[in-house]
Amino acid sequence: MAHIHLGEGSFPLWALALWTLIGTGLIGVVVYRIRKGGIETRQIALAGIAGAASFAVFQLNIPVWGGIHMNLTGLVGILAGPLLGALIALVVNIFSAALGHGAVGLLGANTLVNASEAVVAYYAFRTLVGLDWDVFPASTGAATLGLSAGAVLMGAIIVVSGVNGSALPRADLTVAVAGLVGLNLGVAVVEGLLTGFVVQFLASVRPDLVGLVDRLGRDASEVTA
Amino acid sequence: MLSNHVPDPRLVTAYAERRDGPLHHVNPWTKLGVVGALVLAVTVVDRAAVLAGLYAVVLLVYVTAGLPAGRLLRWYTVPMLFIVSVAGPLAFLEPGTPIGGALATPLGDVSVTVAGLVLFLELGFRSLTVVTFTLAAAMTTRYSDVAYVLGRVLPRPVDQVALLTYRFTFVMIETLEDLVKAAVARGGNLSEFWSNKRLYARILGMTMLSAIERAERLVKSMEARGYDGDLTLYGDVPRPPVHETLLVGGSYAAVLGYAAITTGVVL
Amino acid sequence: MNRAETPLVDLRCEAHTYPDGTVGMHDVEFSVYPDEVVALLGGNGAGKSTLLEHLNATLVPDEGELVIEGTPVANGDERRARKTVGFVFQDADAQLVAPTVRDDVLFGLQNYGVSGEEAIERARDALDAVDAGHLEDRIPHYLSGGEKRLVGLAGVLALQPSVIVLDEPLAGLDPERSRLVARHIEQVHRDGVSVVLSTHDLDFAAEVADRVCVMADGNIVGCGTPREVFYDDELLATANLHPPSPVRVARSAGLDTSERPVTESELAAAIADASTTDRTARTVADGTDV
Amino acid sequence: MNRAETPLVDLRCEAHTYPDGTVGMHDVEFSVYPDEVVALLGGNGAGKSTLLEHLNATLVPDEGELVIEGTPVANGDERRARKTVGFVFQDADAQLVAPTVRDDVLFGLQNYGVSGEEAIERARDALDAVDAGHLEDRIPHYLSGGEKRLVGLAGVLALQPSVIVLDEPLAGLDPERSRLVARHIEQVHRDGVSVVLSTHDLDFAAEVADRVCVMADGNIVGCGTPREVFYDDELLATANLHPPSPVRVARSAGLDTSERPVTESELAAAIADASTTDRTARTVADGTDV
Ligand SMILES: Nc1ncnc2c1ncn2[C@@H]1O[C@H](COP(=O)(O)OP(=O)(O)OP(=O)(O)O)[C@@H](O)[C@H]1O
Ligand SMILES: Nc1ncnc2c1ncn2[C@@H]1O[C@H](COP(=O)(O)OP(=O)(O)OP(=O)(O)O)[C@@H](O)[C@H]1O
Ligand SMILES: [Mg+2]
Ligand SMILES: [Mg+2]
Repeated sequence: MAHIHLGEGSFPLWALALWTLIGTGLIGVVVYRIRKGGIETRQIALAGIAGAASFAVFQLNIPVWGGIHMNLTGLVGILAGPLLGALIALVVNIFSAALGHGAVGLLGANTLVNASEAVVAYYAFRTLVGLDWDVFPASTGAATLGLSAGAVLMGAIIVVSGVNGSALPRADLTVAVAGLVGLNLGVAVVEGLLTGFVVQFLASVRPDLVGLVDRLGRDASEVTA
Repeated sequence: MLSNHVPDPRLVTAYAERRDGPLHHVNPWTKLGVVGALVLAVTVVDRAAVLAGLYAVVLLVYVTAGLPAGRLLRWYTVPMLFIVSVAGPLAFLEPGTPIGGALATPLGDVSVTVAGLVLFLELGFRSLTVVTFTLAAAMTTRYSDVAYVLGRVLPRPVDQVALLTYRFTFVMIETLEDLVKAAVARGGNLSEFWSNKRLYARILGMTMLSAIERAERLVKSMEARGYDGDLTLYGDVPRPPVHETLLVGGSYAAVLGYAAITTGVVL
Repeated sequence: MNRAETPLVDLRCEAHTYPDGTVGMHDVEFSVYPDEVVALLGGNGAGKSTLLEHLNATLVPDEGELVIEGTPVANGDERRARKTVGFVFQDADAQLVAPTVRDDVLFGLQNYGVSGEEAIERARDALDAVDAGHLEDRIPHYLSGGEKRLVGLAGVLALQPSVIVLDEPLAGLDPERSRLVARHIEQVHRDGVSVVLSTHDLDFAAEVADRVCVMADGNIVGCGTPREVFYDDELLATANLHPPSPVRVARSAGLDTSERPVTESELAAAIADASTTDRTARTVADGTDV
Repeated sequence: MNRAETPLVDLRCEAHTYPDGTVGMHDVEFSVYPDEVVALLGGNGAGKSTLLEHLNATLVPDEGELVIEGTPVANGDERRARKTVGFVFQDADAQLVAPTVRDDVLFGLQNYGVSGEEAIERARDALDAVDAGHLEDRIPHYLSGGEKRLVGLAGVLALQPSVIVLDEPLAGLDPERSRLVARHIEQVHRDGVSVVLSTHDLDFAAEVADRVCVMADGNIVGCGTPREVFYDDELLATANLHPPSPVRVARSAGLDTSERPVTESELAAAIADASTTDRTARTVADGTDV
């Protein structure tokens, strides 16, 4: 439940079209940049691994508040960088939608939410590490921040779209959605903490994976440049 | 241990490869087309009764395809959670006639309204209709066909990432499952999160680590069999036969027609 | 088997069906008695791992019962089974959950509420017991296959279970390390722990086991002493097995009738016996020749 | 080795350093000639897998060269190496890339442009060749360890390479399937394919290999025929190895001097020989007795 994936048919048709368009635009830009910068087999493989991790970890039921599931989007962002992170968000959403976790029609909206989580987590992590934070607090903070950003964006998307078939005024809808976002912020903290432990562990056991982080970061910024 | 509220991709694949149900023989493109039509339908249809009927039809398709109904109920948990978290509050907030007695709270009277209940049901039917069909499609379309369709629909390099994600998911799940098993076999307790958060972190960390390494080896072994960054799309999903094409075209026409009529009526 | 003692572990499993519908094993009754080494043999996919994972309730029968030290294991009571029955998995990598060897061995102890000095003490003892004390600070993930297996064994020994289950303990080990692990298994057994193991190495089974059970198609098709089982061609053939090499050699050299050697040392003794007789004969012959 | 033919594979590797700084192997020269079976032996961590993975350019030397059929493998030309040299990895799980057995065997074929009926035909033949035809529709992740290995082997056989490299082909296999794989290796060899394999099973190496190379500490410390290597105690000891069981039995029974048997059948013959001699002697003795 860490990521409220909006249910199928929740939005009116115009909103569905809008988010699909924006989502497609985002992926288009990402694909263009990656193609321009070139990509190695190894990086594709890493993206596949990160996507699979994010997808598989969803199977683990974490017994907090009646059970939450994670997507590790923050971790994915930190490990794979913003560009691959966005692609992974798309891919994971496609597979999730096929298994009833998310929505086919809202792939655009959900991809925007998850991509923003990965991207924010990545840049927050870079910044915090740049400020000489330790790996653990930096990754915990970054993941929490990223996931919170995602939750807020999700709330905004719902409020802008309005719920299909609801006559509720936007103001009241905003109140309801605010409650939902608040709950998600709590989940963001749990997942942020776990992400922190995982990144710390990876950094201690396989320092070269941190090297991988660096290398990918460089590759990504080269692509961006 | 692992959640049984989430479909296990291995189980889904096992059903898909069985190829013994009627839906197994339907062309994958047709199934994809129907998913699109259903998404469109649940978005534009705004009557609870029609939505309920649509859901009933899809459920019937699921059951006649020979797929497990009991599991489906458990798999509904996650989509229902999404519905409850969005539509739950709305059921109370929606303006309209309250059902039963109102509950007095400091914020004023709170109760589920008829409109709220209807909205809740509508959202439920919308979501479950598509979920049920995509699950049915996933459980009746073989791996190579899924891979082919993904490769056709997605642009480079998204298709490659998707194909590898698909493959590595199995590795990840196995790794995760093995580690959970090993931890539990030595008395590890996964029932209380806060006092075991380090264990969770360790399991996740080890999962990442071993899966990364397993996946690295997997890439090596794929390269040893001629892989060079391009997962060849083997098999070939032919175009759907005429009657299936007509079915898909028909369903889009029906949805659009319905939308036109209802909109016309509204206008 | 016809013993007076209560078995430590007593499993009855009508069937175990995996989620995809494969029946991993069926109609199995299996007991482990105090102070014995049982080897489970059988072809690939015969159901050995499936059976072993039932012994500590990692898997549960569709229909059936697991009784540990006389008390049935109820739903929710699996911890008791896991405490009594230690398990070393087939895949050494999957066994190790902590970032250092010490933490890994401590892991189980902490789960059972042993902590502080005592835990560290017991962890160290367990590592020493398998000659792996020097690995304490290493990262389990980067140990060699044999080292991983020793650490996995230590992690289970530290919990002082009454039964240790080892799924293919020698898989992937070189002969020297195999010998080391085999020696440790014998050591553990001498310390009064029952051992159940699966293996494809029949020579190894012949060396260590008191009792051998043969599985085929998810079923136990025969049990007995190594000498009974390894000379029972029909039984072995059902299970895709061949007799261990000492038996084969004894056979083809015509030494199988009397002593029926199953281990190398028994075979060597049998040959030596035979040739002593021969030498005596020859000496006599030589004598008469002169 | 002193042969007229050009080797199929010729590797010179000054060193291979893993990313974490471990030197996996160093100062190695290794060639594979047409129509031979080479077994690579050595303890855990000796560098066998590292060497083997160089043979098809999965790994590349820090400094050195891989020559395939007379032509050096340039950067970017690895596909040629991989097509000529088929590889079955040590870890069966890592080998299987597709969710069904059939798709997995087809995977390599399709990468090399074989498709349609022909591909399916070849896949089926390869599966049948290792007696795994019945697994065709199964999901690799649900197979037992041994079944996975057979499928991995089939996936490479289907590609019909000139050299097949097998990293521990028998690990986890039951005796019947081991024998099957061994027989299949011999079959492949008779069909003119060279085979390079690593194994911890010295008895198996003695059965199948024309040439045996021993590794220790990342280096090849000795090469020769099985008979030369398996009676060279000093060499074996450097590499943490023990002689195969026929040699040990022959030794302890005092049969090692003349024939020096290395396989079971040779041992049995030697024993039979010895007892024939004895029986002759005894008959003579008996004769004089009467
Ligand atoms: N997780 C699983 N899901 C589905 N089927 C399984 C699973 N694990 C094992 N099986 C099947 O159950 C049967 C018994 O498998 P098991 O692993 O117990 O055999 P085994 O005797 O341990 O074989 P091996 O010697 O190869 O390890 C086999 O047919 C196998 O394919
Ligand atoms: N990916 C890796 N990263 C770092 N070191 C490695 C890696 N793979 C192997 N090594 C190291 O290289 C050395 C040689 O390993 P290799 O796997 O070649 O041994 P091996 O002879 O195949 O052993 P085994 O019989 O256990 O399979 C060992 O010291 C090992 O720890
Ligand atoms: Mg097994
Ligand atoms: Mg190796």
